[in-house]
Amino acid sequence: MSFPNPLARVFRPPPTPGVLAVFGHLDAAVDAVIALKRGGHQGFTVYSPLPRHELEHALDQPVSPVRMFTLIGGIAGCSIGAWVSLYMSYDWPVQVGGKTIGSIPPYVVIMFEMTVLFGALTTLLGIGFNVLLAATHRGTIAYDPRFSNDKFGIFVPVAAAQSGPVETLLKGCGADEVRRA
Amino acid sequence: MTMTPTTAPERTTSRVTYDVVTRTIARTLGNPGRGYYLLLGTAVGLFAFGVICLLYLLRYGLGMAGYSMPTYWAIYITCFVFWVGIAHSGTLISAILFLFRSGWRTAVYRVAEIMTVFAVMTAGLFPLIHIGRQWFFYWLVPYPNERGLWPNFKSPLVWDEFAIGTYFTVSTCFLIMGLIPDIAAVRDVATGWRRKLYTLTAIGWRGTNEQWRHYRPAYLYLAALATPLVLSVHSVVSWDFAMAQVPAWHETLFAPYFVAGAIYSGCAMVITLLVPLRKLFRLEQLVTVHHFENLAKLCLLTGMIVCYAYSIENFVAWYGGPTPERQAFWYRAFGRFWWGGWTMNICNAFLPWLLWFKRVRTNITALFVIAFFVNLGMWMERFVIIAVHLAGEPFAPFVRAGYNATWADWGIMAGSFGWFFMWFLLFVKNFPSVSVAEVKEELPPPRRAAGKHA
Amino acid sequence: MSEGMNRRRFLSVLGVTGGGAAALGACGVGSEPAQKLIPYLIQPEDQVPGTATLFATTCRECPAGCGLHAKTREGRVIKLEGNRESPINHGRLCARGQAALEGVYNPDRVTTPLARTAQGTLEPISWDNALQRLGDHVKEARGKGIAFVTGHEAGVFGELVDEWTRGVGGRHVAYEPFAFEALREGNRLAFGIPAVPWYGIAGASYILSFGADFLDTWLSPVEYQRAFSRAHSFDASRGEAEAMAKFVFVGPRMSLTGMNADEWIPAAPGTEGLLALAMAEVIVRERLGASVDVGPVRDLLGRHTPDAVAGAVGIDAEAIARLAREFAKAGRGIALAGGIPAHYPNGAEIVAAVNILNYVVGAVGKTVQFGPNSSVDMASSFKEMVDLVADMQAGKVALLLVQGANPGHSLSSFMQAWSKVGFKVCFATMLDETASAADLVLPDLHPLEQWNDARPRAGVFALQQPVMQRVWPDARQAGDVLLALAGKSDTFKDYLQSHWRAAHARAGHAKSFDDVWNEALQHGGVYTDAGSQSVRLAPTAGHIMAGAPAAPAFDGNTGDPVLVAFPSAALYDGRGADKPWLQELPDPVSKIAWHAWVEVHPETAHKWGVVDGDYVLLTSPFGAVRAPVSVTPGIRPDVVAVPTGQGHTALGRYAKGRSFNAFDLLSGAANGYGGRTFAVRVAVTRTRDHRFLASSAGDPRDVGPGEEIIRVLPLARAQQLKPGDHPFLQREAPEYAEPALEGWAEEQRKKANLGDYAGPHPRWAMAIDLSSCTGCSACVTACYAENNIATVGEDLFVRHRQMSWMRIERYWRGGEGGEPVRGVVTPMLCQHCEQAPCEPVCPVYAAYHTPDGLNAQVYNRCVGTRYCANNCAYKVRYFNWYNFAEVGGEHEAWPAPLDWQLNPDVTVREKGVMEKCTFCVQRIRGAQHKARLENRVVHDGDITPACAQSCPSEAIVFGDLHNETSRVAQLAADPRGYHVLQELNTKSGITYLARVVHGEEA
Amino acid sequence: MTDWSRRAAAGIAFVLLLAIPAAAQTGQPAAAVKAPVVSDTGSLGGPRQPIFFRHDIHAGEYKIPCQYCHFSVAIASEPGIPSVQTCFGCHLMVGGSTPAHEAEIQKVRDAWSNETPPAWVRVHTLPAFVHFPHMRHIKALGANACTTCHGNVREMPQVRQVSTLTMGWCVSCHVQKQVTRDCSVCHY
Repeated sequence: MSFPNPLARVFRPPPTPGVLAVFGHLDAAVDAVIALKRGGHQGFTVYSPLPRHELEHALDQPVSPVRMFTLIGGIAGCSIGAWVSLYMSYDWPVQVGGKTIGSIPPYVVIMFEMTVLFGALTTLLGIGFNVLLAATHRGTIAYDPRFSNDKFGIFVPVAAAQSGPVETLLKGCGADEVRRA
Repeated sequence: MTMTPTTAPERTTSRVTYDVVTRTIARTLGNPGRGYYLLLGTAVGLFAFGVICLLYLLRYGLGMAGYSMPTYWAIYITCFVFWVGIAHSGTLISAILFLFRSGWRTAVYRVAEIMTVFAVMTAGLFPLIHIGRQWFFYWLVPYPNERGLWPNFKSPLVWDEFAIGTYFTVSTCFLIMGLIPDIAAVRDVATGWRRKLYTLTAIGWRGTNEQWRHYRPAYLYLAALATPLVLSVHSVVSWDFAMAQVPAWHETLFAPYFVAGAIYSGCAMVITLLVPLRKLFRLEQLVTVHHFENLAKLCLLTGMIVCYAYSIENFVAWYGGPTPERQAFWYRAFGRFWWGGWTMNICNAFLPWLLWFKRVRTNITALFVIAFFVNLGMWMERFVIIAVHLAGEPFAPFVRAGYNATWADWGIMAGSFGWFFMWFLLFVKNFPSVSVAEVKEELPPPRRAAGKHA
Repeated sequence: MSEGMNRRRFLSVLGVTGGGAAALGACGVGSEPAQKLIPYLIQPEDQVPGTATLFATTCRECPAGCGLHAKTREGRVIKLEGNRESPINHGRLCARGQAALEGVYNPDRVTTPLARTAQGTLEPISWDNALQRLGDHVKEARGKGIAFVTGHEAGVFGELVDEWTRGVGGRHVAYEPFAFEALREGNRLAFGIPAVPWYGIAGASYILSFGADFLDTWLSPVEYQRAFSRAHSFDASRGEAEAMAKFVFVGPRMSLTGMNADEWIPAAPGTEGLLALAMAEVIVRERLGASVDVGPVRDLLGRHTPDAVAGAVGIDAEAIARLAREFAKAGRGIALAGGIPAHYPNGAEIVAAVNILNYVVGAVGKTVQFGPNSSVDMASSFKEMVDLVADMQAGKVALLLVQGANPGHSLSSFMQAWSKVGFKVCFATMLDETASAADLVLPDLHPLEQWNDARPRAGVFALQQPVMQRVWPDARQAGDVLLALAGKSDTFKDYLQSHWRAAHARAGHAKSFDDVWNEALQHGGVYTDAGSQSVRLAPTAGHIMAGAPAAPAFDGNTGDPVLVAFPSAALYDGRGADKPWLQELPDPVSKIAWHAWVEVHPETAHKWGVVDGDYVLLTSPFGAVRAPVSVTPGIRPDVVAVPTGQGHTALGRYAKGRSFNAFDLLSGAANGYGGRTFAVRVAVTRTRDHRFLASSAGDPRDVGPGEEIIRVLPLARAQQLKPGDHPFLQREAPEYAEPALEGWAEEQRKKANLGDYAGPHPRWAMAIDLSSCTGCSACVTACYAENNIATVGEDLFVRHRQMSWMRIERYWRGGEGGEPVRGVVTPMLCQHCEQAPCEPVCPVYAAYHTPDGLNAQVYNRCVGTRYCANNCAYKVRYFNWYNFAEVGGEHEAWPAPLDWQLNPDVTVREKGVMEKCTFCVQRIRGAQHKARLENRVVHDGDITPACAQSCPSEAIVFGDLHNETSRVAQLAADPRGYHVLQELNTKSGITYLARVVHGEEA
Repeated sequence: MTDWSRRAAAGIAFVLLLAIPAAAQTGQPAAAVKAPVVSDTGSLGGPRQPIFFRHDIHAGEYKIPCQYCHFSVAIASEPGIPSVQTCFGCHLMVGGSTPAHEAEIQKVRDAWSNETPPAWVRVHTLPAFVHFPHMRHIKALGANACTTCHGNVREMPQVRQVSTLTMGWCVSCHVQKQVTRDCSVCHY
């Protein structure tokens, strides 16, 4: 699935050199993360088959901006719902059952549904956008299929020259294997 | 309403490791054997028959169905409400229980969600089928047109359209969200065309800390949005009836009554689907009796609410109701369609009492049977509320008349079951029907020093 | 139109379903506008395209001879309405009269001459050939016996036939299955005058009917119903005593007429005469009546005291005495004898006895006048027909001509003798039983295409003119053919005119004949008053009812129930059976359409173990039929009743092969007074079979008495009501809350008055007086005719899928615990609610509220969710389950040329859309256009919906509620007024005025 | 002066004579236009009619008011299609000035003598569920308002549909003129 297009940079960024460590044990991976941070390493990537709070604590990353997307989407949806129902009622006024032309109570349903709809869609938008953004910063990095199964992994972007100390550090934390990529 | 301590799975599935989980679930994507294809064939056959009936309906008109004055709504709307109801447990289990952090959901929520999406898909067809000029269904959608006409937002049917549309979209998003990490997991163990498929559908998931960082809150927000949605959708559906002045429809009780009923039937359907699926895909290790018991408890709770709703509406009709209201409920119990009324009472209000007993809750065969009858009963409940109370027509006694369904009714209803199971079976065969990542969350992570908790 | 149809057909053949239909749906399937425009060669000066032209003519559906206005558009007659100037029907018209339209356009009409071939089939031949054959047969049949059978002909055509038959030495029999021999004979017995007098029901203060169904079929139903409602509808302004006449009905079965009675006396069959005599006896004995010479009947009355007859009649003497006193005290009473009793073996005596009652009470000369006699006595007696049949049997008839009659259906012996006749010729519009067996069939013109005249009663000369080009150019009027046979060159029109010219000369008019003629054409005839003649009892009156008072002996073995065959209100003797409107018109009493039934009393049904729809085998000495049971309280337990009119073996697609023919059970022999007996004892055996009755009513077990629909006031209570009273007004909210609620409602209204709704508008509304409405159902057919309502056929009717916008609801009340049985009726149609429940639920605004207060249904916007119908508490919305306009479709409602009757002002609805009463919005818009062109406002009375227009009892009033001076506004304020299901706060636009009944706490 | 042109002239005079009362009733018709000589009828818009009736000659050049032929447009919902008699009334004398015209006019005369009216192809069609009362629109917009919907027929050798006649088109005019938009005015 290689399609030449301007977005290629986004979808398949240039490869980044570095060191990839595979951990069979969660606590080993956690220790490695802590050690790396202490060693002043930035922008290393941690693979895990499932979200683990231990890792999150160790990494303690900033809060995801996705929630802003959700919030804005929700508000937008609500107002669109209100506008649609009210505008369309007054655009061609038609009396039914002696009710007022634009009556709010029934339209609350519309507003609510639109809130949820837009909220959900913008949330998806948010996650996609952010993940993609992160990927472009990171570039293409090494990966191991086992990371989606039962292994944890850490990739540290370093030039081949300075990779030695990193490898020893990772080994020291108990990586099952460490290889250069 | 946390059903069980989160350590429970560790107790019940102690020998299960991450690897076992991945392998077990990956195996479900292999050849499931003749039984599966038999089921699939039946489903497709039913669907085809339904399509033929539908073509007749379109060509000759709704007269092919059994409608007759004053029963203007019948089987099709019954099926609509039935399927929407089925669709409810899915999002309930995946969203509400997620917010409640009840761990047992992880093993079953995927099946529930798949069921949800396809059930809504099925339900959505019926309003289109049952209208007189099906080819103009899009007039209900507010799109700018040359005539300058808009739909009537005061009509519960338009609310319905919005509610169902939203629910379908959101529950689909929810399903896909949950699927992505799992597809990635099976991608990495799959081969051949499946690998290609999963590579494509996993849209580059690798479980990096960045991805998880955005994924988890997003999932949470979706759950937060989906939770009121679940409660709203069937409320809106119930208002299709409650907003009308037909006696036995015009009840403030309807929204909670219908939501409870929906979850009730939904859970029953989950059990109905999970029991054979568990056998078919040999998921005994992941989906245990413990999960069924919790589903049963959910059934019990909602069943009790339904039971309460029945008794209250009858009581109110007797106690405060104006004559037509009383007439309507008398007609339900002793009128021409008494059998319908009693079927729903027995299956929905009396049967769940069995679930008070742990021996029943933990007996899968018993659960399967009860679930089946609950499904039957819930279908009948909708039929009674819709067709029977219309036939009973308390306001205009002169037109009170019977109702006889025709082959077109049954054919299209059968078709809807075929349609649902066709998609369901195809999906569970080709995508992880149990969440890989989340089941793992319930397992003790591998540690160097076993037993030492981080 | 045809083009569109063909395309649609093609598409559906291609199997294009939704999509194809969509394309067509969008352009109004059913009546697509013509794609070719064919102009006139010469523009008829009396026609403006898009505007209706009225022609005055005369109705020939029954002997009453009502005046018609035929409404034509672009040269096609599209609706029949009453002629306001006619002294018979005063602009009103019954269902049968309106359905004459479907006689002209019937798809099964005879279009060319047909001749019997050697193989015995009927094959088309040319007119020359046909006339040739006919001429030859007339020649050779001279002297060997020639007979001409027509229907009742009270006009010039009858005279022509007489003349012709005289010329060829034949005889003319005017055959009516329901002739009135008994009336003629009864009057001869009583007064020595064999005539049918004029009955002034309108002026009566006490109406006593001995079986005379003057609201269903008797003599002149429309005239009598109008008169009846004048006398019997409640009108406080007439003062205490006169407010409302009392109506007592005596008869074995509660007919439509009986249903409207304040008191129903189910006397034993055949004892009505005894009852009448006993009442007369009381009146004479107590000197309550007029001072008249009762010499001739003194000892007759002496023999018939209440005590003497009570046993035979089956009601106690006190009741008889009470009736007699009421009757006499009422002052202007009238007693009528007819219907079934007049067809008993002793029918003539019953009529005579009732005449005596009239005489002693002093009604004769007042409410009963001889002079303006009805012309029904111009029909031959049944005896003449029987004699003819005998001659046919004996081979004494070489040539038989039949026109306008169908003895083949009503008289089986006639068809048995048929084969003995040398040559049989039928002038026919339809291939009925008689015509389809003829040797030569000549396509006749339908009365609406004919020149002719009629004399409904002395002094009334009604003209009949063609109201449109003949539908089938190859058809010829029987009159023309006869004249041609006689070798005359002139047409029947000339013949007619010559007669009128002669009459004109005799009368010695001031005006020239042409003026008179043209005026007659305009006004539908010449209307004069015939003076009344005074009569006195004839000696023969004393000799009736010899022997001990007892019921007459009926054929069949004693002990069996007596079966009475009554003329169906819709199909009459069967001549209406070929008209879908009449077939689909629910019988006013049984509410059954499309098939015949046998009425059984609940007790009897229980005894026999039968329920609605069970088939029973009815065996009389003369024949047997299988009939589905309809259980009804309105009949004596020892009597069963069947309607005539069904069971045709021919007469086109709508009539053929429907249930059974009641005539098969009846004797073919003439009785004492030369009439036919319509009562016979039958053996009843239950069969295994069952069917669902095609009834517009729901399941009787569920229907109930309909108290919340029809309100009834006892007379005393109604008279106490003052203007401003509202006995039926229900308060949902307490007094003190009213202002608040009103304010809130006002606020709502303000908020809703945007766009078209701003400013003053009319509020169209209707008032229906249930004390006038008899349930005759003329309005139902009027609605079908005006609004292009599809007839759905028997199968769909059984499934309650009929689309009758206007339905007549009939509820039974009483019956249990000895309390009297009463049938109450009300028209039920869209109430055009101000706060209509059906509107807000429509997702596409197809059901919405117009500025002028109509509850509109936009067919082309409707997607057919049917939510509106669910939410309508009155259940007056109807759904198009199929495409009833599909040419060649299974459910096609208007097979050509029946589609010519469609009203071009009303959309033909497509499958899958909801439809309902529109208050005849097309007429409202028409009136508004007219007013606008004349730069004026619409006046009260400019708009009359079809139902109101046809209503013979003038029970329906339509108008603008916002105009205080309008009649409807005044009626809406009437104390008797109420809204159905008012508690739902729908603010319905129809005000019903409660029915009022004599005595009874109601 | 040829025999034909004389007859044509006589015809014109006759037509105008007839037109005067109608003209009086409809107000002053629009300025005269010279109808073009149509050589290639294939290029004209609108459907081909059985007789090549030239509105541009009759209504345009000779200023015959619309209502002379469409006689009921001001009093009825239908505009009225002229009967063959109406055509023949003039074409009894008017025989046409060119061979082409003669040929077409001959068709009219044949139609009259054979009593076979021409089957005009319908140009403006509304679905059956729409009721369009012509007289109300003439009343409101005046006798020369035909062009509002039908375009300037006076300049059309062959009539073609110029307006969409869709609901939106009707409604836009109703909105602009601030007259009713109520559905049941047209749909019943």
